[in-house]
Amino acid sequence: MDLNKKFTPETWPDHPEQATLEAKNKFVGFWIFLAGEIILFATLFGGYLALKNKGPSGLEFSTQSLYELPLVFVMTMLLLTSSLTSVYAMYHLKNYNFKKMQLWLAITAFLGLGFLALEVYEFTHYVQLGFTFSNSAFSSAFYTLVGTHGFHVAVGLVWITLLIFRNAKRGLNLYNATKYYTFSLYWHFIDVIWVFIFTVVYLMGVIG
Amino acid sequence: MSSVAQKRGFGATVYDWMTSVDHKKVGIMYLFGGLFFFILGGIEAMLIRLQLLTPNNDLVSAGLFNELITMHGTTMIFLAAMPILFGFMNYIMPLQIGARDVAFPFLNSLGLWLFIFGGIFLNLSWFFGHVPDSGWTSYTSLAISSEGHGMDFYAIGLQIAGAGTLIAGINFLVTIINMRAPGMTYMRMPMFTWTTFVASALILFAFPPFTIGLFMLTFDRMFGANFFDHTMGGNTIIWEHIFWIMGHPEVYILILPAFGIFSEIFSVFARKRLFGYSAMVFATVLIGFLGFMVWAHHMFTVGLGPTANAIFAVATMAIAVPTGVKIFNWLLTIWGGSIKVTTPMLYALGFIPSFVMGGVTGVMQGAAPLDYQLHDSYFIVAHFHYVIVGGVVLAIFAGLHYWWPKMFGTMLSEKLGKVTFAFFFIGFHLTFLIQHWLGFWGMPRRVWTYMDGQGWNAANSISTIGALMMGVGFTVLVINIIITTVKNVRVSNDPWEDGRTLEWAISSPPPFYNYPQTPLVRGLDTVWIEKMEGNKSGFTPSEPVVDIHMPNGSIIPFFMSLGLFIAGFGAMYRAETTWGLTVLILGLLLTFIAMSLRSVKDDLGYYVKKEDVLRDLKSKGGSN
Amino acid sequence: MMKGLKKWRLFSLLAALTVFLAGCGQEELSTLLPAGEVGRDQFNLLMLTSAIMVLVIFVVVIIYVISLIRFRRSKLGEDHIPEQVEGSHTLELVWTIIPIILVLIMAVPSVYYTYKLGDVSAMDAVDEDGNAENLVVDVTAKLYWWEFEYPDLGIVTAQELVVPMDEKVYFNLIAADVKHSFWIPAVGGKLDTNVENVNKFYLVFEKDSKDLKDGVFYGKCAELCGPSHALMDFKVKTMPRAEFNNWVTAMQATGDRVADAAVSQGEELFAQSCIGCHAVSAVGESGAAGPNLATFGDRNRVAGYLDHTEKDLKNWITDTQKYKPGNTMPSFTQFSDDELDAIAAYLMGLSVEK
Amino acid sequence: MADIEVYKKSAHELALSHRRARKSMRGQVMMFSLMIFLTLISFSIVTAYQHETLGFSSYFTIPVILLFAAVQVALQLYYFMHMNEKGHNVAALFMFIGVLLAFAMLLGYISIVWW
Ligand code: HEA
Ligand code: HEA
Ligand SMILES: [Cu+2]
Repeated sequence: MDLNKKFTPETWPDHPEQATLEAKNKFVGFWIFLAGEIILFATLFGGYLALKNKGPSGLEFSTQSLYELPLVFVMTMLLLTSSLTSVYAMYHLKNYNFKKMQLWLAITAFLGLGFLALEVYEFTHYVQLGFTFSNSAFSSAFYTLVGTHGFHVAVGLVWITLLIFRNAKRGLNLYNATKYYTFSLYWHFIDVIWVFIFTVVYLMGVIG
Repeated sequence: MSSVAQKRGFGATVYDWMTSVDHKKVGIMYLFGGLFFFILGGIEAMLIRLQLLTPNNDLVSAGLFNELITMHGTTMIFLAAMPILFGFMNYIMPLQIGARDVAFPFLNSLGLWLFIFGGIFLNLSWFFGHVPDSGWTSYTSLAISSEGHGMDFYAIGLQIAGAGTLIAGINFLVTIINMRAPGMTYMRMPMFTWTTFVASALILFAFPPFTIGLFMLTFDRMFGANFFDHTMGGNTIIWEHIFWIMGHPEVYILILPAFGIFSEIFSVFARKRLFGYSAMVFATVLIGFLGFMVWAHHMFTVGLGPTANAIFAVATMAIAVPTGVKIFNWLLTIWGGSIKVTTPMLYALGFIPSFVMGGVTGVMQGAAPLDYQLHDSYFIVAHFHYVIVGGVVLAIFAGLHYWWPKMFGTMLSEKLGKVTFAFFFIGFHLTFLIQHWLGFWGMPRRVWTYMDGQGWNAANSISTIGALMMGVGFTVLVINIIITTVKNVRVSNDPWEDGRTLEWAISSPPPFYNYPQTPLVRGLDTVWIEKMEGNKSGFTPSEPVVDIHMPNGSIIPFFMSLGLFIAGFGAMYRAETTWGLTVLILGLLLTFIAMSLRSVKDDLGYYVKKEDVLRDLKSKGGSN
Repeated sequence: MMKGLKKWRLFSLLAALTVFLAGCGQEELSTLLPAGEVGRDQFNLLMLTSAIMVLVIFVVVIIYVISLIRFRRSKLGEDHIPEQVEGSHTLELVWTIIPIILVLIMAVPSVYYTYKLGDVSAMDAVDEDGNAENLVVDVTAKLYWWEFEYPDLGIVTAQELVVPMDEKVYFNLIAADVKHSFWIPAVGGKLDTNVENVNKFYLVFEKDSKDLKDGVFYGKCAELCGPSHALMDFKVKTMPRAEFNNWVTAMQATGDRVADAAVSQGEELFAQSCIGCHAVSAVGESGAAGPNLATFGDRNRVAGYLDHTEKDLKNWITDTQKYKPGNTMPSFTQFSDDELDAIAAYLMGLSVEK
Repeated sequence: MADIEVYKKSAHELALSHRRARKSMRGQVMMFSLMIFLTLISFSIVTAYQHETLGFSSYFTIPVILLFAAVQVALQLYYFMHMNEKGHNVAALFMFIGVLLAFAMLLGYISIVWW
């Protein structure tokens, strides 16, 4: 593919993310990868549900005493909103509006960063209470499930930052359009997982 | 090709292979990497059998014996059988669908290096003197309390190799979905391609749980987590579930490609279309699906309760039905055919009775109340070696003989091939048939020795003699390979003369861009169709000769894998040394930098000029 | 002449019989010679499934051999091109339906026996006086030895399980350290001893172990548990109910047995060195660090697998790691030969049966 | 690849495709508000349950919040990730199998094999 090929809004294809064979491969491959991630998280959820509130005799922490919904609510809002902003970015990708796309992606990254900061705050808070990773089977399962999600967020942040800076000079082309598109898929998927985390871990945890 | 490589000097050649993203070279590296580990696992098997030759034997110590069985099982399954099959998939599948490469050549190379570094990591345990010793299943109460770093080698080594496996699986899936040549519909794909597809889908869904399981094990052992420590509220049964959710599909990941290889061989050497092709496809998919629903049949004696046992028992037995469909379709393929007993065909013919015997004992184990007696006895050992050796290993040997001319342009000796078969096949039945009775007679598996006077002596000796015969057979195969390579008699496109699938329509070995022109596929067994219609080359192009786009080689996959390899040691020694943490971080950093380089650099590949392709075509005598 | 022939016939019959019996393994540990209801149920299932499997193999091999004979290229000629058949729906239907039927034939008894063998509802049944109706044994598997507690009878033993015949004996199984699995091949198999929960099942013993070669059934650990997994054997003594009751009474009578330093040198040494881990009274509860030795003199094996002689016993005491690598008993090298003799004599005298 | 056919849209076509994109974007925003709404309800009923204000039982609350979660996920997949558009057959197939297996696995764990 000729990298220097400059497109205009008129020549930009309708589905830039699938315009070349390489792009199609990435597109399909990434979806398949996400299908594998479903099972990965299902295993984590299974482990968490089995070990929820399980610990040595005299376990001091339980889901009900630990979780604080207001914080989780704010985190949820941040992540949900970032999902919308990345939709906006893709909207501009299709319209061949590079600047706006970068802008919306930057906003997405900031929201994600906010989410991650709150999660770090939450974890340190718990640790200060004494609910450490080694505290009980419950704590291990909790940190591993929520932490794996958090790790995904962090990876997404690094990924998008690299993309934004890498392409700042290059502008949009068919080579990097797919990269942006797969990032957005990834980001939505992280949101999907979070929906289950706030429901199954936090909300159901508070119920008991 | 090889003469060019020789002129370039040794270092350059090595670098060329290390950086190669060509699916054929990657496939060959998978193949030889896997064969290397097969020899390791085989030597371990020989030691196991020698230890059990006589009662109260002390050839190896109790601890060493446990290390041997653990490493034998792990090596054979994850580092030998699966990679060798990946080798075939990599080399053959793109050729069969008329593609020029896999969908992600870079990731293909990454998967290879992850496998190699994972395998090396695991086996370095021998040199560190801390070897995994809790069985390949690593049930956690034992794996958690196992001292030293043995189980850490297991957890991290398999984690690295497993990542490679997952990547390879996704890669194959996308290749098959997106890169089929014009006319190659799903229902025209060769059976081996189909089984590759389903096996890859199994990998996609089976390996992520294992990733999590291994992380839990790693965290428990190295980072103070409590998943499996029951005094802290943990639960060891979680591990058993996770392991078998991977473990059972894993055995179908092994056997399905083996089925694919045999399907090809049967129809070629019976000169007959595969009987009931669509039923075969359906059965493959069904086996794959059912494979996920039966994992608890390895846990009948864990105490899950009668309801769970009953459900899983019935589900397990159900797998006999689609597998039976396959067996009978093969039988009907050779029925009414024109059977030529070449070496590959010999293996295929040996496979049918052997695998059926292994399969039916599997169904017996599926009967839960009966499994209460059979579980963890030598009957199990007999069952799974019957399906694995009688199915997978025979398929590997068959595939080696069958595709060797395609991959290396020279034929393995048929005579030596048959000698190998005779030794291996007889040795195999001698080793494992009698083990069914050892199980009935109350001999548990994984025992490092046994007392005299329990009536097991003769049977064990017979078993060991059989194992040694297998060793002889395999040695003949190695000799065969060496002799063939030295003689180096070149062969034509279609040395078996009855080739039916696309790989037989290009030269042996194929040029690095595979097809000068993308082929046009006109039906199942397209080459056969062409040949029957008088087109000797078996090939109809779907496009004029044009410039061919090829990916660039890259050393980055090597360094990404190396980084994880280094980080593994750091993680292992983090707690007890001062340098551990640093090494962990440095290793991860190396991987990360390599990854970033990859994503920041534009890598657009290059073009093979039309003129060069035309010249290649001419120098081959214009055969296609 | 006639006579010679007859003799020869008899001999060959005998030979065939021994081969056949050898094919069934040894009575004290073969699943093919079941000595109780559970094992017999499982054996019947084995026969049923084996018959079906032999049938399946037979059918496959017949088709296979015929096609191999009939359709060789050497017979058909090098140029023969067979008809390229696509398949046959009828045939495919046949070989789908027949296996389904065969599977169903196996599935029904499997499910039935799964529930039957899993039924432990009578375990906690008590009669009017509040006494347990059935014998319950709590089994604790520890690194390379087995502890058997009879909670309703107030006694504990180790390594040798003693049970009455012809009644259901219920088991509670658990492991104290890592996972093991409890298996008496000749009587019925098998249930894991997990670390985190109690598993329950029952067995029925229908044969008097007196008649066996060693006078005991063999029991095995069937789950890899460490270096000495192979040596984690135990033995089972079965006896009629009346004899069992006598045994229980004798066991209960050891309640005041203590190792009295004043009685003999062996007893004194035992009291100094061993009593911390090993009890010599069978009355009490499970949970000791070492096996209860109240019945040591009655046992069949030292450490579960060594011959039951003073020599082996002394070897064991002086170098436990050599005989069972990884076990938790320290080696006692400080004893002189005389002292060892004394301890061995004392231990061999610990008996409830004599 | 080099051989991408570049098609130049006419001004009219361009306007049309922009209009379509805007319309679909409006749909996305709608879906987003629906998601926020569902989240709000979920949090509120759990808070209500927590404070025992409305007498919700957990047998009511848990299924409802799980249902809402499932709806949200479907919205994400079908709208934000465009699974409703064509060319997503393979993606849908694999996601479905993934969800199915995940569901079977969790169901198996929770109902029959987990103690
Ligand atoms: C390639 C590997 C492979 C394959 C293909 C299979 C195939 C099968 N396996 Fe096996 N299995 C293993 C590898 C494999 N297995 C391994 C490695 C272990 C042990 C792991 C460990 O513990 O270390 C194991 C253990 C194992 C167990 C656990 C035993 C225990 O530990 O207690 C069970 C129990 O149900 C089982 C069942 C089956 C069944 C029902 C099949 C079926 O797929 C077989 C189907 C095939 C046929 C039945 C033959 C052809 C059919 C016909 C001709 C039709 C007519 C037939 C009938 C109607 C019966 N296997
Ligand atoms: C792909 C899987 C695979 C393969 C191919 C094999 C192959 C063999 N296996 Fe095994 N095996 C397992 C997977 C496999 N195995 C697993 C999973 C276990 C369970 C482990 C556990 O309990 O945790 C097991 C366990 C196992 C046991 C039971 C151990 C125990 O429970 O105590 C035994 C015992 O007989 C055994 C024997 C053999 C033998 C004789 C072979 C033979 O077929 C090997 C044939 C190989 C050769 C013949 C190559 C030999 C090489 C040479 C002789 C050197 C020559 C070198 C040159 C010429 C350069 N294996
Ligand atoms: Cu299985």
